[in-house]
Amino acid sequence: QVSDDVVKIGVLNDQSGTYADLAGPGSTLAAQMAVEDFGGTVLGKKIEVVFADHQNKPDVGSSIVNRWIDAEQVDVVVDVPTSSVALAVQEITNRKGKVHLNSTAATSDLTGKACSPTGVHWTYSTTALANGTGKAIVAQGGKNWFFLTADYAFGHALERDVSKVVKEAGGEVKGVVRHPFPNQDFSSFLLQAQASGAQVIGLANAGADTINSIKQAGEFGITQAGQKLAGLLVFLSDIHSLGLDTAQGLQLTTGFYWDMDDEARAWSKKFAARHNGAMPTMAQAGVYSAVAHYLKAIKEAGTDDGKKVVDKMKELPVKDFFARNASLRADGRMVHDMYLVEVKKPSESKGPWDYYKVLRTISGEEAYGPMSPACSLAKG
Amino acid sequence: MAEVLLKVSDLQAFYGESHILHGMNLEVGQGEVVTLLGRNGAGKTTTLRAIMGMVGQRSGSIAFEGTETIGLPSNKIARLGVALCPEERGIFASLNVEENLLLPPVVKPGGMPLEEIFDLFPNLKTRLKSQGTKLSGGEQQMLAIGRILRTGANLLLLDEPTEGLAPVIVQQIGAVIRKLKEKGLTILLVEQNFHFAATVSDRHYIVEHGRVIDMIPNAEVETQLDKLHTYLGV
Amino acid sequence: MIRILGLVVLVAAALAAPYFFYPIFLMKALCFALFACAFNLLLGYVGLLSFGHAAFLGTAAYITGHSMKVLGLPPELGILAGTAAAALVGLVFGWLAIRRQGIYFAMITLALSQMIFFYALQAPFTGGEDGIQAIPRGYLLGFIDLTSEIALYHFVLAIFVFGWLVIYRTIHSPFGQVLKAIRENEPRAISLGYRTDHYKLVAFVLSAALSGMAGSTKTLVFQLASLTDVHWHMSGEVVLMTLLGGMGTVFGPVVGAFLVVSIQNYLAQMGSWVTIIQGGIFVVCVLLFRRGIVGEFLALVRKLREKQARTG
Amino acid sequence: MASGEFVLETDDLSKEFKGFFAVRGVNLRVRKGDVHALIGPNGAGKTTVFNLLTKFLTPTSGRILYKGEDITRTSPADIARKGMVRSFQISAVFPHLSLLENVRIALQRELGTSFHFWKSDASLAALNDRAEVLLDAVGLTEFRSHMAGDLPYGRKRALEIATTLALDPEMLLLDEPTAGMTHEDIVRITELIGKVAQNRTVLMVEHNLSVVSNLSNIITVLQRGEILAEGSYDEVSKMPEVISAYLGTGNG
Amino acid sequence: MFELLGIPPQVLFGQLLLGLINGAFYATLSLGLALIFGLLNIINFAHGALYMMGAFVAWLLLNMLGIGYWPSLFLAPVLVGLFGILLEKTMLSRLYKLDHLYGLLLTFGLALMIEGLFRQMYGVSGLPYPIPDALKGGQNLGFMFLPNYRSWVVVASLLICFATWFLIERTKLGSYLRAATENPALVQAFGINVPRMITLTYGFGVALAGFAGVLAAPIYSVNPLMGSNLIIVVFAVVVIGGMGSIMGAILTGFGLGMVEGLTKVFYPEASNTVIFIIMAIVLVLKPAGLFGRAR
Ligand SMILES: Nc1ncnc2c1ncn2[C@@H]1O[C@H](COP(=O)(O)OP(=O)(O)OP(=O)(O)O)[C@@H](O)[C@H]1O
Ligand SMILES: Nc1ncnc2c1ncn2[C@@H]1O[C@H](COP(=O)(O)OP(=O)(O)OP(=O)(O)O)[C@@H](O)[C@H]1O
Ligand SMILES: [Mg+2]
Ligand SMILES: [Mg+2]
Repeated sequence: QVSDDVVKIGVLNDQSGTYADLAGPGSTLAAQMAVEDFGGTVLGKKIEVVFADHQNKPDVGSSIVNRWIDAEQVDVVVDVPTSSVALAVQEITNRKGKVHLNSTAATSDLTGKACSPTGVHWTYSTTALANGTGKAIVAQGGKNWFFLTADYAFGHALERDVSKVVKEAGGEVKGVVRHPFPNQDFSSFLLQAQASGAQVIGLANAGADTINSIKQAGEFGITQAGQKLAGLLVFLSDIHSLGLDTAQGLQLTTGFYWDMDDEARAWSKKFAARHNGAMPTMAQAGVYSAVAHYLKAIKEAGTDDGKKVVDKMKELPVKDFFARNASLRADGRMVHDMYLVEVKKPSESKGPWDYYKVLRTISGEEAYGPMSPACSLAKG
Repeated sequence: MAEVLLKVSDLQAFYGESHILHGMNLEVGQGEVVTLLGRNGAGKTTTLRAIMGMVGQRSGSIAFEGTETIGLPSNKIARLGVALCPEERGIFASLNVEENLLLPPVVKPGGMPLEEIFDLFPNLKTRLKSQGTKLSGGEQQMLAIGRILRTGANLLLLDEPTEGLAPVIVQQIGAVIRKLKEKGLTILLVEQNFHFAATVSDRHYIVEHGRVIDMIPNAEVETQLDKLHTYLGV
Repeated sequence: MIRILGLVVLVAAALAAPYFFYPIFLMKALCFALFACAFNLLLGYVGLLSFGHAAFLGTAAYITGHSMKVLGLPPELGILAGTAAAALVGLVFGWLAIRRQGIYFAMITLALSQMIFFYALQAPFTGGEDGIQAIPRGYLLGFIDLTSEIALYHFVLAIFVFGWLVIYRTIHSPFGQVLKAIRENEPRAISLGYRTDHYKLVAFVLSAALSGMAGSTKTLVFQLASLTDVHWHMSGEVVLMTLLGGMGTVFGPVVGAFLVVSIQNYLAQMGSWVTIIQGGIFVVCVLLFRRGIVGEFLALVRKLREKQARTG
Repeated sequence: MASGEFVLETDDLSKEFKGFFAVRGVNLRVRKGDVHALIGPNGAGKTTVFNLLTKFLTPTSGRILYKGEDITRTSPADIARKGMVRSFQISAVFPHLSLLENVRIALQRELGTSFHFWKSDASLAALNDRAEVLLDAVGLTEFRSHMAGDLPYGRKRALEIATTLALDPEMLLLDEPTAGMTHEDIVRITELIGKVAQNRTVLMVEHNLSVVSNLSNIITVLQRGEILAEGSYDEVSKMPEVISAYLGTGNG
Repeated sequence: MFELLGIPPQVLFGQLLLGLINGAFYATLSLGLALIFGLLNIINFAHGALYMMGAFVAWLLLNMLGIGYWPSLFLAPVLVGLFGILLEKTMLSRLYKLDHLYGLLLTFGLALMIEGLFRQMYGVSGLPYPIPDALKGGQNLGFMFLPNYRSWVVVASLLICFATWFLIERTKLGSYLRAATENPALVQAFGINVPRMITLTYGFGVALAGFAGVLAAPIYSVNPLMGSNLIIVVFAVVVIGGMGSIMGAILTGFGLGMVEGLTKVFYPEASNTVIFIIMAIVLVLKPAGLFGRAR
C-alpha cells in the first residue's frame, strides 16, 4: 500500500543561503544516492526525490511542505536545517501524518516539547554538542567559560545546554555576550571575552558567524594568548572555508567524519566524486543514512503510511557507515556515537579535506542523555 | 557688415510641449555688438540658450564660424568659442569667488589674463575667498561676465547683464562691453533696458512671440523711436 | 455590460479557483495581494514611498498569532486585534514620518520598522527566531471549521475582497479625490485650504491597518508568525510587487503579488537563480516597463482607443 | 490707523535667505475692495512677499495682519480657510485630474466629507453644476473632461483662476495671472479678474503693464526687497525712480 | 581608577578603537554612496554588492592569477570601477530625469543579480583570503592587542577619505563636480563634458566600494552576502550625515562606528539597531541630516 503509487522524498533545505554548503545541494545528492543504492524502487513502486529552497524562512518552508504534501504526493520531508523551519515542518508533518527526517537542524526541541510520532531527528542536537564539546573541554581543564552567543533561539539553546553541562562538570561561566545575528565584526565581542579572563570561549553560533569569530580570534591573537576556542557547532565545510591555518587546534563535536574508517571513506569518496570533490559534512551523510533506513522500513512494513513506517524504523536496528552503536529511540531521537575531534595543524594534514583527528568517541547515551520529559512519546 | 560669425536661420525651440521659438532668423558679424530686444517672455533668453545648445528640442540651423552646431551638445559648442553669461547669473554657491572665476576651462588661446579681469572689475579681487553667492547682485554680474572672459571665447552671449543693477554699475558694464568690442570680441546681448542697449550696440533685433519681427540699426534708433516704443509696449 | 460580465467571470473564477489550484498558494497570493494593494494606496495615490511596511504586516501577524494561540481568541477577533495593532503602529509611524518627503520619508519609515524588527527579535512573546508556531486556526464565528482548506480559502477571499473594496472605495471617494490632489500638487492643495498632513496621516493609518489585516490573515493561513514578516526584505518585496504590477492602478498590485508569489513558489528549486531572476525582472521593469504590467496594459488600451477614435 | 479699512497689512515684513534679504521691512497695506498690484523687476521679492503672506515661507521678522487678526504664525491651509487664497506663478493645477475634478477639489471642502473614505465619489456630483459655472466663466466648458495636464499653458492659468474662485475667497492673491498667455487669453482673463474683483479684494503680481493699468487702482513697486513707490498707475509710472528701476525707458 | 557603568576605561578605549575600525568601512562606503547621490541623484543600492565584488575580485586575482594583496588593492577597485562605468553607461544614464525611486529600484535589482550570480558560482560559506605578510601580527597596546592589519585599515581608509575630500573640495575637478551638482546644464555650457564626468564619478564611487571590499577581504571571509547586510547600515550613515555631503558621510561613518562600538559593550543585542534609532531621531529633528543642506 504505497500512497499515490510513488514514494516521494522531499529534500527541504537552504539551497542558496548561509547553510547551503553544509547541507544544500549536497543533501539532495545524498538522498539521491540512498535511493539509487536502494535500487530505485520499493514495494514495486518508484522512489522519487524532489527538493526545494526554504531560504531559512519558516513561512517559505511551511508553504512548500504544505504544497508538497497536499498537492505533490510527498511522503517524507528530509534534512531541514534552521530550527525555526524544522519546528514548523515538524508541526505540519505531525498533523498530516507524513514523515519528517531531520538531519541538519540543531534544536533538541524536535525530540522534546515538539516531538512527534512521525518525526525523526537523525544526526546531532544541541544536547549532543553540549555533552560532547562541553564535557570534554571541562575534563581537559577548561573550567572557566565565556560565551559568544548568536542572539536568536538556536544560539540561546546552545548556550543554555552547554552552560548546564559545564556547570555540572564543575566548570564556571564567567560571562556571555549576545551578538546580533548575522554579524560580521566580532572583534568587539572577542575583546570582551578576552577581558573576562575565561579559559574557554564558547562559540554558540553557526555558519558564517562561527567562521568569522574564529578568523578574527586568530587575528586578535586570542588563541596565541592562551585562551581556547570551542566551536559548538562547526561543520566540515566551515573548516574548509576557514583554512587549517586559522582553524588549527579547534575542538568540536561531530556526528560523522569522512575519514574515520574504511566504510565511511568508501561512501564519502563516492559522494565527493559527484560533488565537485567536496567531502560530505555530517549533515549530508546523515541524510543518506536516514533515507536509507526509512526505505528499509517501508519495505519491512509494507506500507508508506507515516506513523507505521516510523514505528518500523524504531523497531529495526540502525547500522551503516554513518550510524554506529545506534538505535532510534521512542521520542524519534536517533542515538549514535559522536566524536570529539580536533582540527589538524597544516603540517599534520596530508591533503585536501584531511582536517580532523578524532580525540574521543562519545557514546550515544552520553551524548544524547535521557529522553526529555517534555516529550509525550517519552513515557511509552 | 563684417564677416558673418553667427548665422541663425529658421530656429525652432520647444520646452517640453510648449513651442517657444517659431523660426528665429538673425546674423551677427565678427566684432559686432547686437541686441535682442523684446518684452518679457518673447523668447530672447530661449534664443541664447538654443544657440548655446542648452534647449533640448531645437531644429533649424545655427552656424558658428561656418560650423553647423544645431546637433552638438553644449560642451562641444562651448569649445568652439561660444560663452554664455546666463540670465540668473549662474554663480555657484558651493564655490568661492576664485573657484567660480576659474571654473570655465580655457577653450581658445587669447583669453583675457586674470590681471586684466581684475583691472576691469576691481571689486572681485578683494572678495576672492568669499562664497560666490554672498556677493551683491552687481558683483555677481561682474563675476559672471569675468569668468567667461578668461576662456578665450570670441562670441559672448550676455543675457540681461544690467538686470537689477544700480545705474552706476550699469554704466560700468556698458564701459566693459565697449572695451570688449574694441578687443574684437563679438557680443550678442539680450536687454530689456533699451536705453542701455543703445549705448553699446550696433544693431537691434526686435523679438516677439519667438521670432524676429524687425531690425533697427543703432544709427536709426532716434528716428524710429516711436516704432520701438510700440514694439516694446512702453 | 462587458464590465458586469467580466465581474461575474472574475467572481466565478475566484470562487472556483481552489478546486483547480493549490489553495494555500492561492491564499498566500491573496494575502500578499492585499498587502500590496494597501501599500499602493500610499505609493500610488499619495505618492509616499514607505520602506517600512513590513512593520505593519509583522506586528499584526504577531498580535494575531499571540492572541489566538495564547489568549485563545477566535479567528475573527484575532484578525481584528492584529489589524488594530497595525493601525496603532501606523499612527505612530505616520505621526513621525509624514512631514518628510521622498527619500527621507522612505528612510524614516525604514528606521522605525527596523526598531519593530529589533523588538520582535528580542521580545519573549514573539518567539524570536522560531516565531510563533502552530497557531490554531479555530472556528470562524464559532462554527465554521477553518482547518478545512476550502473553508479557509473562502474566508481569506472574503477578507481580500473586503480589503480591496475598502481601498477601491477610498480611492474613489471624496477623501481619495483630495489624496490625488495632494499627490499631484501638494502646495496647491494646501493653498485650497486642505491640511494635507492630516489627509496623509489618515491614508497612512489606513494603509497600515490594511497591511496589518493582510498580515493577520497570512498568520491564519500558515499558522505561523515569524521574523520574515518584519524584515526589511519584506518591505522591499512589497515595493517590487506593486511596481511590477503597476503602481497607482487598482489591479496592478494584485497581479504583481500573484506573479512574485508564483516566482517564489514555483522556482523554489532553483536556489540563487530565484534572486537572479527577481533582480533581472526589476531591472527590465525599470528600464522597459516603468508603468508595470497593468499600467502598460492600460496605456496600450488607451492608445488603441485613441487610434480608433481618430480613425473611426 | 483704522484697521477696518485695510484687509491685509504687513508690519516691517522681512525675509532673509542666509544673509540675503529677499524682502526687507515691507509695510504693505491693502485696502478692502481694491485691486492692488505689486510690480517690480525680476528678483525684487514679489513672489517672496506672496509666499510670506500665504505662509509658504516663514517671515524672518515682522507681522502680518488679516482683517486685523495676526496671522503671522497661522498655517497655510488655515489662511486659505480664512478666505485668503492664492494662485501660483508656475501654473498649479492637478495634472492627472479632469478640469471638472480640479474645480471640484476646491468646492468639495465645504461639503465636510473630505475625510470620508467610505463614501462614493459619486456624492461629489452635487458640485458639478457649480463647477461648470466656474469653468464657463473662464471659457473652459468644452474641455471639462480633459486632463488638466494636457491643457496649453494659458488655459491652465485660466483653470487655476477658476479653481481659486471656487473657494469664493474674500481676498485673492494672484501671482502673474497672465504670464505665458496669448493676447486673446489675456483679454479674457483681465475681464474675468475685473469682474470677480467687484466684490472682493485682489492683490496681484503682474508684469504686463497694460493689465496692471487696466485693473488696479493702486500699485506698489518693489525693488530689491523694499518698497520703492506706491500710488495709482499714473502716479507711479511718472516717478523717475520707478522708471529707472523698472519701466526702464526714459520719459521719451 | 574610575569605571563607567562597571566597565574599565581601557576596555572602553579598546572598544572605541575597534569602533573606529568599523567606522573606517562605513566611511569609505558611505563616501562613495554620498558622492554618487550628490552628482547622479541616484541612491546606489548596488553599493553593497559592488563592495562584495571588490573582495571577490581580489580573491580571484590571488587564486587565478597569483596576484597578491598590494597590487589587488589598486587593481580590484579599478576593475570594479570599470564594471560600474559599464552599468552607468548602459542603464543608469537613462534614469537621471526620473524620480529617485527608479534609480533605487534598478540598483536594487542589480544588487540581487550580482549577489545571486556570485552565490551561484562560489556558494555562501565564504572563501579565505590571507592577511598580507607585511601586516601579520600586531601591537600589544597594554589594554588590548591591536592587529597590524586593522591599524592599516584605519590608516588606508583615512587616507582615501581625505584624498577624496581633497579632490572634491579643493581641486579644479572637485569644483566641476560641485558646480555640476548645482547646475549641470551651465557647467556643460562652459565646455565640460558633464555626462562623461558623471560616468567617471559613478565609476569612482563604485571603485571606493571595491576598495573597501579589498580592505575587508582579509578580515571577514570573502562571501557573496557580505555586502547585503551592510548596505542598509551604510545607507543610514549617508542619510544621517546628510545626503550628498562628503564630509558628512566621512564624519558620520567614523562617528557611528564608534557609537556602535560602545553599544556592543553596553547593550550588544542592539548594536545592529542603534544606527536606525539614531537615524530616526536625526530625521525627526534635522530633516536634512547632520551635515546636509536642504536641497
Ligand atoms: N524651462 C521652461 N519650461 C517651460 N517654459 C519655459 C521655460 N523657460 C521659459 N519658458 C517660457 O518660454 C517663453 C519664452 O521665455 P524666455 O525666457 O525666452 O523669454 P525672455 O524673452 O527671455 O523673457 P524675459 O525678458 O522675462 O527674460 C516664456 O513664455 C516662458 O514662460
Ligand atoms: N528659497 C530661497 N533661497 C534663497 N534665495 C531666494 C529664495 N527664494 C527667493 N530667493 C531670492 O530672493 C529674491 C526675490 O525673489 P522673488 O522670487 O520673490 O522675486 P520676484 O520679484 O517674484 O521676481 P520674478 O519677477 O522674477 O518672479 C531673488 O533674488 C531670489 O533669488
Ligand atoms: Mg530672459
Ligand atoms: Mg516671482
